[in-house]
Amino acid sequence: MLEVRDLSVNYGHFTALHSISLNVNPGEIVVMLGANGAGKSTLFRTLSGLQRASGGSAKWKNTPLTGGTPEYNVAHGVAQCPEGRLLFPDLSVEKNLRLGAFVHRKDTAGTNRELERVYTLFPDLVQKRNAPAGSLSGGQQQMVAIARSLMARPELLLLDEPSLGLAPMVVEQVFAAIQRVNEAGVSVLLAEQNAYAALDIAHRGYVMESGVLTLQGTQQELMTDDRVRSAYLGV
Amino acid sequence: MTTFLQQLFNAVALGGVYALVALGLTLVYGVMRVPNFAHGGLYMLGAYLTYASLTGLGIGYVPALILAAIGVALLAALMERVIFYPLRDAPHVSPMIAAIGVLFFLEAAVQLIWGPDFKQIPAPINGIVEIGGVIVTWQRLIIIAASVVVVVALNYFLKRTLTGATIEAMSQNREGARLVGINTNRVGALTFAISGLLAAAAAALIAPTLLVSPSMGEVMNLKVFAIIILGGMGSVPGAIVGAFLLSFAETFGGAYISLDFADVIGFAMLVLVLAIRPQGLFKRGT
Amino acid sequence: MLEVKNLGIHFGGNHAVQDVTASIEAGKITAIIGPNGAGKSTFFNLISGFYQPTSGSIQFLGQDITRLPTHDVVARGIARTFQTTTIYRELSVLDNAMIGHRVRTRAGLWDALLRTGRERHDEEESRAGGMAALERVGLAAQAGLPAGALTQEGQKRVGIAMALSSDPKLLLLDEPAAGMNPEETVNLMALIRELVVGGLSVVLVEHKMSLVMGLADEILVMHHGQKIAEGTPAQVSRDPAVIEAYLGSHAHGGQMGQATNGDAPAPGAVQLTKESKHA
Amino acid sequence: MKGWMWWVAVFALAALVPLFGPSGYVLDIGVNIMIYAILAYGLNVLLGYTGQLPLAHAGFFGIGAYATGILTLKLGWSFWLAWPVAVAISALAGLLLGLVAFRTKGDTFAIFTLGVGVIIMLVINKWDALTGGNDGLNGIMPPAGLEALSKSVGLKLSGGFYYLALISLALTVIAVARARGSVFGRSLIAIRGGDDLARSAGIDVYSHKLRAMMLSTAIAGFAGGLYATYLGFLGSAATGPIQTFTILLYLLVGGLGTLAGPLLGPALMYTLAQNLKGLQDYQYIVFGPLLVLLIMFAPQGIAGLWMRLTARRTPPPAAPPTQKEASRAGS
Repeated sequence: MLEVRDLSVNYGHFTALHSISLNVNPGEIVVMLGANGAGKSTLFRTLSGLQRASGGSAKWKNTPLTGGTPEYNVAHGVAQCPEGRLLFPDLSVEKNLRLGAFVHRKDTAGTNRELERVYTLFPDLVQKRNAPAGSLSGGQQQMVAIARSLMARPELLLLDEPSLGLAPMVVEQVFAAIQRVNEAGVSVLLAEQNAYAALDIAHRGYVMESGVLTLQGTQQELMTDDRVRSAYLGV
Repeated sequence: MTTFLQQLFNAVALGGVYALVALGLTLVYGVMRVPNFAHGGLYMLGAYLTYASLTGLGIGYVPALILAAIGVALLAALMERVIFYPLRDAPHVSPMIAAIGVLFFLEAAVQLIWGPDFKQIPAPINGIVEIGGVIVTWQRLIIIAASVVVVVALNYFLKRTLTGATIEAMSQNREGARLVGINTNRVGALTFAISGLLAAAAAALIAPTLLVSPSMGEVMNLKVFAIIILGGMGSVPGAIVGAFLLSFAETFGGAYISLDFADVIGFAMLVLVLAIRPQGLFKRGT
Repeated sequence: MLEVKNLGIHFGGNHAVQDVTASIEAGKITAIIGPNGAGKSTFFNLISGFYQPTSGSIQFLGQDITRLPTHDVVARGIARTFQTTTIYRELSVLDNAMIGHRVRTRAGLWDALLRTGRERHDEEESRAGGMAALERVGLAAQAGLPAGALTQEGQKRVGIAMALSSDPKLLLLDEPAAGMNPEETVNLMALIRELVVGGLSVVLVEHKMSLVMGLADEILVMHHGQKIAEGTPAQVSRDPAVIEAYLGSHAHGGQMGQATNGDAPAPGAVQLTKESKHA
Repeated sequence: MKGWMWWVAVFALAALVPLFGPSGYVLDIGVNIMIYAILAYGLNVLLGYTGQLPLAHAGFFGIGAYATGILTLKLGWSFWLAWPVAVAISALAGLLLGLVAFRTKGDTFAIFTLGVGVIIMLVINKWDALTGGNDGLNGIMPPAGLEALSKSVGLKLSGGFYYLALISLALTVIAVARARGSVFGRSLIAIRGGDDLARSAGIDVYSHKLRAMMLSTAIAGFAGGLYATYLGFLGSAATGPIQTFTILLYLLVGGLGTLAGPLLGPALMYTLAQNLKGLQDYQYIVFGPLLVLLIMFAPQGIAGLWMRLTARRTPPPAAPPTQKEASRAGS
């Protein structure tokens, strides 16, 4: 499981994450709620190895996630689907996906199998497989981004703001897809601004405000807690 | 008409060489965002290593070409590690200035080792062929054939292999590349190596048709920069199109306007294009 | 004082800001809020002249400023700061402030070379303008220090002083609290209030809701590049369209009273059919 | 000791040199250093203060030099008239380049200007009728009256040239110092920190860049005119990219964005190059890596190092002089 203990991140003098502790159990979808700028992305970037921690630790099973490089974390079962997708816009969808399996580059057969699997998860992508990723609609690009991170065959998927800039209909599709991914056995830590939609599919959740976790609970508890709303709207 | 065809052959051969040199430069720019002013130095060194392999080691033209290409590739990768990598977060003028330092060092070093005089590299196959009334030297045909082969091979590498895809991926989204587990440091060094390889191969190809001198890199440097700006910095198809645009402008401008001003025409074209379209002909989306 | 009519811009096919009509009143603090990717920053860049709109118009104090270059917009009395603390760290605090006063001076290269009366006068005035701005943000005592030696909060204030020394009527603050710790944020709020009491009008883009709700007189809410609501903090925070924009709706029908799936779309709610990639 | 007193002392000392009857060789080195220094001051206006890397600088040096040569030789103008006209022509050429080049930024600006630099050199090299082409321009006369003036105070012509260069250098330093210390100059420093920041501070970036370019190229042309009359002959080689890069090296060694750097760099590097006689042709074996090491480890050059050292030795200053800015362009 993912165990984060007293994790802190400072940018110079500014404390973006203040001694965060949380965990994600195998098979869970855990949602990280909070307004923009609360520090969710910093947490995700730290867990994926893009950002160095200033203190504390994060482990997936027995793999430390805070000391190494993104390569190391991906190879050890933790993949991030980043905010803003960060696709390779001029490469075809399929190439984006194959690059997602870069850490398994020696195992072509496995990658091909995985490719078939993500195509069944995201059937819309099949007919777009040869189109440049940048030419797809926002929702489809988000699908490609999720599929790309799945190609690394992660045990834990870090999903940062998958609904960003998407229309409600598409958000629904994306969340349904996340649920399918989870049912296939992948644990998910999801950062979302779209709180209610995220809570619908999550088992548990945390609320982050200004780099501190202020609330945690099960889906039901958070659904009915007014403090979730105030975390977003300030009142 | 014959003159025209003659010029056409010359332009294609020259364009092939320009393309090889420019492709490396544009790849490096795409991946590292470094305008490598030392690139012409690598090209020049490629010519000298070919010369040294031919005369010093007494090996054949093809092995000499390969040896030179490998040598320059290694040097380029080293350059990336030692100079450009440490400068990645410096102000953008810093890597440019460092590259200028490398260019002059290479020039001076070559001059110290091989002397300032022109060197001549004998063509592997002498003589000429006549194709439909047009007389072409074998070397020009070799240049055309070889540059086609290299460009196709490069294209295959970039489009069909996973390692090649990592180069494209990194130039399109650096952070995205890191997140899928690509070691961007290694890709950077690899891209530099490829750029050195292409520059040296181009030099070895064209060397038998001209005189080899320490300053040959400077002019080439300026031309390939003109090419990749024309094509749009970082764009692979842009580099190829730009290379042929320049070679055609030079060859036909030289033939029909003034031989003296052939070089000026190329740069004038650059200035003109940039004045109208500062982002180059092929704008890349990043 | 600032009237925006049907303002829009698209990058390629992507409508980052679409058909926004709004008016910003003098002497108030107006906050522009919205979820990530809502087009706030783009809107901000449009009114400060950084981007040229593809449609609509902007009027400031009755004059059209729609397509003026940034420095002309500043000259008309609209100054801005940046989200990240962008100042000249290697220059002194006073120099930073004086840079902002440039728009009120006219001395050029010849004046510099010949040390004309205008040069001396403008230099004097820049110094006075810079110092006055530093006093407004409480940095007069640090005028001689290199700006980079100040705390993060101090550097933010330098950025604001730079904007103030252009003598603006309207100050645009782009995420002033970004990168600031809670206690610094409180100080900053006090500073912004003081400035407004002193007669300045302020527009700010901000994510930190505690700051926005505690500070703003008026709030303009954007979502998917469009304005979805405006009003006082109390009005806006009760607005169903805003709540939906922020917290989303339930994908499969909601259980919470307020943000139900759209049987009864709120007045002013937009038709969210168009997808927009965030700019 | 205040900043300007250092300068007075340096110039006073330099002015004493010819009085001790040094060899022509020493005076020649002095004149060359001063010409390079003037050129470096011009480059510093754009690169050091405004943060733009123009790689056509030697081209404007060439325009000033050739304009002086052509006006005096072909039109028979007096040097004293031709020189200021040449400066104006260089400034105007700079304006023309800037109008187009400043539509681009960063790398593209550098490479674009490099292309223009090559064009200038090639045109000078190929336009035989005007510039003498490969053969160059020969027989440019010393300034009228300089020899007589020198004799009247007991100096040779070389001494006269030395003083002419010294006065030119002093004028340049004064002009650049005034430009830097002005309302205008502060705006250039603002642009160095980034176009967007400067724009939002209310600065008309394009127009300031253009004027900086004109000052820079006018100074280059000023050095060029002096060079033409001093050397008496001109070749196109001195107008090309290599020359630009050499000045760039000198400037970096001395200290980018500082007032002393453009003098220190040429003084040190030119003298060094003269003393590495055996290495003359191969000087870049040393200078190339030096350029790399400088940009990597001491991007502020000698003047920057000196400032850092003195800043550390003195107790924390209450109000450091505003001119003490770092050379880095990023903000």
